[in-house]
Amino acid sequence: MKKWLLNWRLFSLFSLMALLLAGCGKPFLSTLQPAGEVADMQYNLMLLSTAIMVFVIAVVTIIFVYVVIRFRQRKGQENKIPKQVEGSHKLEIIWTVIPILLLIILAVPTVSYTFKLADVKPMNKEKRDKDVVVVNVRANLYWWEFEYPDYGVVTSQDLVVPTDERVYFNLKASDVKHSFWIPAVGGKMDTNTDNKNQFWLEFDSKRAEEAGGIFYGKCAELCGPSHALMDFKVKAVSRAEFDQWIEKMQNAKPVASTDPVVKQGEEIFNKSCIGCHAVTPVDKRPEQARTAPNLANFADRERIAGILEHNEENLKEWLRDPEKIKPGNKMTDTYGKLTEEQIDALTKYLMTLKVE
Amino acid sequence: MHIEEKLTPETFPAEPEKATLEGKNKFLGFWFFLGGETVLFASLFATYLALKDSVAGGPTSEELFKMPLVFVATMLLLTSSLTSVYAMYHMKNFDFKKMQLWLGVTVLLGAAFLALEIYEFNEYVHEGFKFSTSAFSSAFYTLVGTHGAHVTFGLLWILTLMIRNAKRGLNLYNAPKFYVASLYWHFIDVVWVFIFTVVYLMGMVG
Amino acid sequence: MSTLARKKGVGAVIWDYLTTVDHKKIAILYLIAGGIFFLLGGLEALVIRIQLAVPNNDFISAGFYNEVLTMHGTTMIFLAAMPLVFAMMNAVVPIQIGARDVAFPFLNALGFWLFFFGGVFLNLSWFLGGAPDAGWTSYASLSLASPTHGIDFYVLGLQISGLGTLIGGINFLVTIINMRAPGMTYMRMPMFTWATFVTSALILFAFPPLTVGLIFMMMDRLFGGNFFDPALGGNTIIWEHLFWIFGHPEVYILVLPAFGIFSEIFATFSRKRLFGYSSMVFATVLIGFLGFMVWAHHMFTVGLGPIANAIFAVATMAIAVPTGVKIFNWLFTMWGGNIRFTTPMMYAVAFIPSFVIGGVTGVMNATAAADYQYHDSYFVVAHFHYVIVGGVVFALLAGAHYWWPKMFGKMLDEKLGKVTFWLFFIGFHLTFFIQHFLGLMGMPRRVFTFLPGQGFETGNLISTVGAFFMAAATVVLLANVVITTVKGKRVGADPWGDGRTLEWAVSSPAPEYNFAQIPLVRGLDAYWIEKMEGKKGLTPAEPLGDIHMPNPSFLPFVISLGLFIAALGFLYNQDYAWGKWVGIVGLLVTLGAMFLRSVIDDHGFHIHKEEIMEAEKKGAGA
Amino acid sequence: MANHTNSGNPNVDLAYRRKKNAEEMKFQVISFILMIFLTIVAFFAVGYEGFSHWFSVPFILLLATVQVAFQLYYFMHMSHKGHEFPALFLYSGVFVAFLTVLAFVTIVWV
Repeated sequence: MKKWLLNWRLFSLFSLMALLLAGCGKPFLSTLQPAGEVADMQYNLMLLSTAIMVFVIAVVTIIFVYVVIRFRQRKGQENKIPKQVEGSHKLEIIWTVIPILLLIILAVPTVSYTFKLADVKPMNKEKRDKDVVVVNVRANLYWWEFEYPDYGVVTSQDLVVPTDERVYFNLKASDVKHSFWIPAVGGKMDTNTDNKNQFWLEFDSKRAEEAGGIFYGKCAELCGPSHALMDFKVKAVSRAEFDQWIEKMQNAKPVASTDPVVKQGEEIFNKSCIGCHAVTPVDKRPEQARTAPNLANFADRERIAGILEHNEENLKEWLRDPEKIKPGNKMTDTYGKLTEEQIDALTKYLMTLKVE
Repeated sequence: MHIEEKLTPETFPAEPEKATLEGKNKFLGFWFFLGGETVLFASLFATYLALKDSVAGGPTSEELFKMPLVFVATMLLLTSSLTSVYAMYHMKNFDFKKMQLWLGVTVLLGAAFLALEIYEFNEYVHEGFKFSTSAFSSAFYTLVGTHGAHVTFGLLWILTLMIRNAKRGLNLYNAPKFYVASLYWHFIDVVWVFIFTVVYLMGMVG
Repeated sequence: MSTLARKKGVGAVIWDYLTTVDHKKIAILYLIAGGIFFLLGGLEALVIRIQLAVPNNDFISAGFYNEVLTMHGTTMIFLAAMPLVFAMMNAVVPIQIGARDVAFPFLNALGFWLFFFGGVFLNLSWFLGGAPDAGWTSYASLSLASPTHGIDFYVLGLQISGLGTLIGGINFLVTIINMRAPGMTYMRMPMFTWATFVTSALILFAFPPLTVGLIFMMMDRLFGGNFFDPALGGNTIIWEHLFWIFGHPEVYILVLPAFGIFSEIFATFSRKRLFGYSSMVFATVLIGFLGFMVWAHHMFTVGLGPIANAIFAVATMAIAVPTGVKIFNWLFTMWGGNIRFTTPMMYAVAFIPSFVIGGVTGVMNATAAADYQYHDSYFVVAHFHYVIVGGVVFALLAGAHYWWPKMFGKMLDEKLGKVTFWLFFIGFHLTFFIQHFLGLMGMPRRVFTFLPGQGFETGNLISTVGAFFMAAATVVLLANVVITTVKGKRVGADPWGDGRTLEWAVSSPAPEYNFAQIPLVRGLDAYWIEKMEGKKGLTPAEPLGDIHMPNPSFLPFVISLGLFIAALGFLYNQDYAWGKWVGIVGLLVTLGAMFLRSVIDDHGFHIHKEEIMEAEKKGAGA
Repeated sequence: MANHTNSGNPNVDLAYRRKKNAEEMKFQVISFILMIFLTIVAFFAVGYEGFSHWFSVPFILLLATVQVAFQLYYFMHMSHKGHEFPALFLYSGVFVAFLTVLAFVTIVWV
C-alpha cells in the first residue's frame, strides 16, 4: 500500500513540475491568460467550476485515502467477515443534496454568461450604429477571409480589430465546416456551411500590448489534412489606428514600380495568379469568386501562408511547392511550373503589396 | 408439452403465442424491436420535417401529392390491419384454415398498397421529382421508401410463414411466429398513419 | 451431440466456434476479436503520439494522420470497447441470473458475426484506397468532401456492426426479463446484470438514430441523396444531431457496464455487500434516462442559440448527481470492509480517483459558456480519455482479470497482473493529465502537428512518454495471457474465494448447460448467502433432469458474410458495373440464409441426465 | 400435461374463451370503424378551405395519435395483461422519438 501512495505522490509532483515548466501557456494563445471581456467571463467560469470540482475531488480523496489505508486486509484477518451493511439513507441524502446545491451554484452563472455571450443585438439593428465594427469571417480550406462590410474592405489571414470595444462577427464556411477560435480572447464558434453564425469578442488594449499586439487564431474543427496549419493572426490596435488602417485600405492603389524585376513579377502574377487572388482591398466580386486570399496588403502580413515566418525565403519556398507546406491546399497545381527566376520576380512583386 | 405436438381446440392455450418460453421470448424481443423501430422512424420523420421545405427549385409537396391515391392506399392498409386481426382471432380459436384465409387477404391488400406506392413513386419521378432533386425529395423517398421496404419485408415474411406451415397446421412452435408477424404488420400500419398525416396531409396545408 | 469433455482436432474446434450458439463461447469470440481490435486501436494511438512527440514532426503525413486518428477513435469505440463489454456480458450475465443460456442463442451468434464482419470491412479500407479520414464523428461537410472510399467503408462497416450490437441489446433485455432463475427478483439481480439491462435498453434506443444517420450518409455519398448538401437544401447539422443522439448514450452504453463490473469487484474484494444497492440501481436507471437528453452539449459551438445551450448545459450537469451517488456508494462499500488488493481490485481502486477527474471535467465541459473554450481542444481529449480509459478500459482490464478463471478455467498471474496495472495506471495519467493543460493553452484537437514556440512542446512529449508506458503494460498483459494459457493451473468454481454471485457457484469454466439444476435464489448475492450458511452448493429449484440445448448453426456466419459481400458491392456501385450485382448477390446470400433459418425447424437437442451427472462429477474434481 | 384452464372442464372453458374472443373481436371491429372515420375526418379537415393550418395541423396530429392508440391497444393487444414491458419500452421509444422530433423542428435551422 505504501508503494502505491508513494507512486501517487511522485506522480502528482512530477505533473505539477511539468506544469510549472510550461507555465500557463503563451499570452498570445492561452485561454489561461485571458485578454478580453469574453475570455475573462470564461476564465472566471473556469475558476469557479475548478474550485467546486477541486472541493469535490478533495472530499472524495480524503474518504478514499482513509478507506484504502484503514480497511485493507491485515495479517491474521484473512478469514474475517465484515458486517454486511445495506446502506444508509442519511448518507445517501447528503451526497445527493450537496452535489445538487453545488451544481446550482455553477448553473446560475453558466446560464447567465451563455446568454450574455450570445448578445449580438447591436449588429443586427435595422440601422446599425456607425461605430459598431462588424467583420464577416469566411473560412476556407485552409485560409481565412475577413470582410468589413460597412467599409467595403476585404482582407485575409490577418484580422485587424480595434481594442476596448465589442467587435461583432458573422461566421460561415465556404467549403467544409471550420471553427473560429482566438483562445486568448474568447471561446470558439463554428463556421458552418449551411448558415451564418454570429458572436462578439472584445480585445483588451493593455493585455494585447502584453501579448505583443498579436493574438493567434486557430481552426478548431477537423477540416482536412492541413487543419493543424489553418492559423490566422489578429492585430489588435487602438480605435484611431484601426480607422487609419481602414482608410488606407479603402484608398489603396497599386503602386507602379520602376524596378524591372518587380514589373516582371507583376506580369507573371497577372498571368498566373490574378484569376484567384485579388490585389486591391476593395474587392467587389461575389464571395464565390473570391477563391483565394486577398493579397492587397500581403507585405504587411505577420506570416506566410498563416504559419511561416514572413520573409522572402519562405515565400519562395511556398511558391515552389505549396503542397509541401500545407498538404491538401487548393493552390497546388493551379499555376504552371515557375522557374527559379520567375519565383524571384514574383516574390519581389508580392513584397511590394502593402498599404501601411 | 412438446411444442410440435398436435393440439385440439380444447388443449390449445388461450395465449398460444406465450405458451412456451421460446414464444414468450419472441413476443417480448419483438416488442422491444418495435420500440427501436419507433426511434428509427422518428429519426426519419424528424429529418423529413426539417427538410420538407428545402425543395431547391424542385416540386413542392403541394404541387406533387395526389390525395385520392393516398386515400385509397390508406384505406387498403388500414383494412389489412383489420384482416390480420381477424387472422389472429381465428388463431386463438384454433381455426387454421380461416387464419390462413385472412392472412391471405392481408397479403393481397398489402400487395395492392405496395403496387399503389410504386405507381405513385413512378409518377413523381416522371414529373421530375427524383431522389436526387432536392433535400426534400431525398427525405421524402427515404422516409416513405423505408416504410415501403417494411411492407415488402412483411409481405415476404407472412407469405413464407403461410407456405411453410400450410400442411402442418397450428402448433405452439409456429403460433408465436404468426403472432409476431401480425404485430409487425400492425406496426407498419401505425407508421403509415403518421406518414399520411405528417407527410401527405401536412404537406397539403404547409 | 454433447461436446462435453471431448478432445477435438484444430479443424473441429474452429468449426465449433464458427457455428457455436453458446453464450460462453461467443463471449470468448468477442474477447478475442475485441482484443485484436483493441491492439490495433492501441497501435494507431501510438502512431498518433509518436507523430505529436515533437513539433513539426514528419513521422507520418498529414493525410495519413487523419486516417489513423479516425480509425483510432472508431476502432476503440465500436470495435474494441463495445465488443469487450459484450464479452463480459456474455460470459457472465446468463450465469449471474441463473439461466442456462440467453433468450436467443442464434441471434447472439448472429450479433457477434455481424460485429466481426463489420469490423473487418471497416479495416479493409486500409488496403483498398485509404481509411476514413473525417474523425470518428465524421461530420457531414468534411465526410462528403472526402475523396477516397474511406468514408464509405466507415458508413457500411458501422451499419453492419451496429446491427449486430442492436441484436445483442435486445437479446440481453429479453434474457434478463424472461430467463431469471426462481427467486431472482429484479432487486436481487447483481449490479452487473442491472448495468447490462440498462445498457441494452440504451442500445435499443440509441442505435436507430445512428442507423438512420448512416443511411443518409450512404445515400448522399453513393446514391445521389442530398441530405447534407446545402446547395440542394440539405443540412449538415442533421448529421451532427443524429450522430450525437446516438453518440452521447453510447458513452453510457460503455460506462454503465464498467460501473457494473466495478460494483461486483468492490463488493467481492471488500467482502461486503454493495453499499446502497437500491440507490445504485436507481442511479443506473437515472443515468440511462438522462443520457438521452443531453446530446447537444457536444454541439455548444455549432450555433444552436443560447436557449438550447442553456437547457442542455443544465441537463448535463444533472447527470453528475447520480454519478456522484455511485462514487460514494463504492467508497462506502469499502468502508468497514476487509479489502484485498488483488489485480482486479487495484483497477477498481485506481478507477475512483481517475474517473472522478474525468467526471468533474465533464461538469466543467457542461458549463456552456466556458465550453466555448474547451470544445474541440485537447481539454476535451483529456476529458473523454479519463472517462473512457479511466472508466471503461480500467473496467475491462479489471473484468478480464476477475472473470478470466471463469471463462478459461485458469487464473491470470497476479504478479504480472500487478505489473500491468502499475504500468498502465502511470502511463494513463502521464499521457492524459497534461492534455487538460495543452487544451487550455490553446491546442486544438485532431491536429497532425504543432508549431514550435506556442508552448506545446513539453506537454506533448510527456504525453507521448506516457503512451509508451501503456504500450508496455499491454505487452505484459499479452505475455501474461500466453503464460497462463500454457502453464496456468486449473482452478475450481470460486478461485477468488470471495465470490458472491451465482457465476462463482458453477465450475470454471462453466459447463455447456451452466447449471445442472436451476438454482433457487434466496437473496442478493445468492452464492454468498449459501456460503455463509455453510453450504457447499446452491439450493436447486428443480430436480435433476434432461437439459434442452439449442443446436449450433453456421447460418449466422453466412448471414453476416452476405452483408459483408453486399456492402463491398454497393461500395463500388458507382465505379464498376459489377458493383451493383455483387451487392445484390450479397443481399441474396443473406436473405437466403434468413429464409433457411425460417423454414428449417430447429428444436435443439437434449443432454441426458446421466451425461450431466458424469460431467458434474468431473467438474467437482477439477 | 399442463392444464391451461382454470375450470376443470375444457369444454366449458373453451366456450367461455370463444365468447371472450368474439367479444374482443367486436371491439376490434368497432375500433376499425372509428379508425376509418378518423381518417376520413382528417382528410376532410385538410381538404376544407375554412380551417387555417394552425388549427388543422394539430387537429390531424391528434386524430393520428388517437388512431394509433386504437392500433396499439386493440389491434396489438396492449390493453391485455402481460404487456407491461412492451408498454414500458414502447413508451421509452416514444419518449426518445419525441425528443428527436422536437429538436429537429426547433433547433435545426435551415
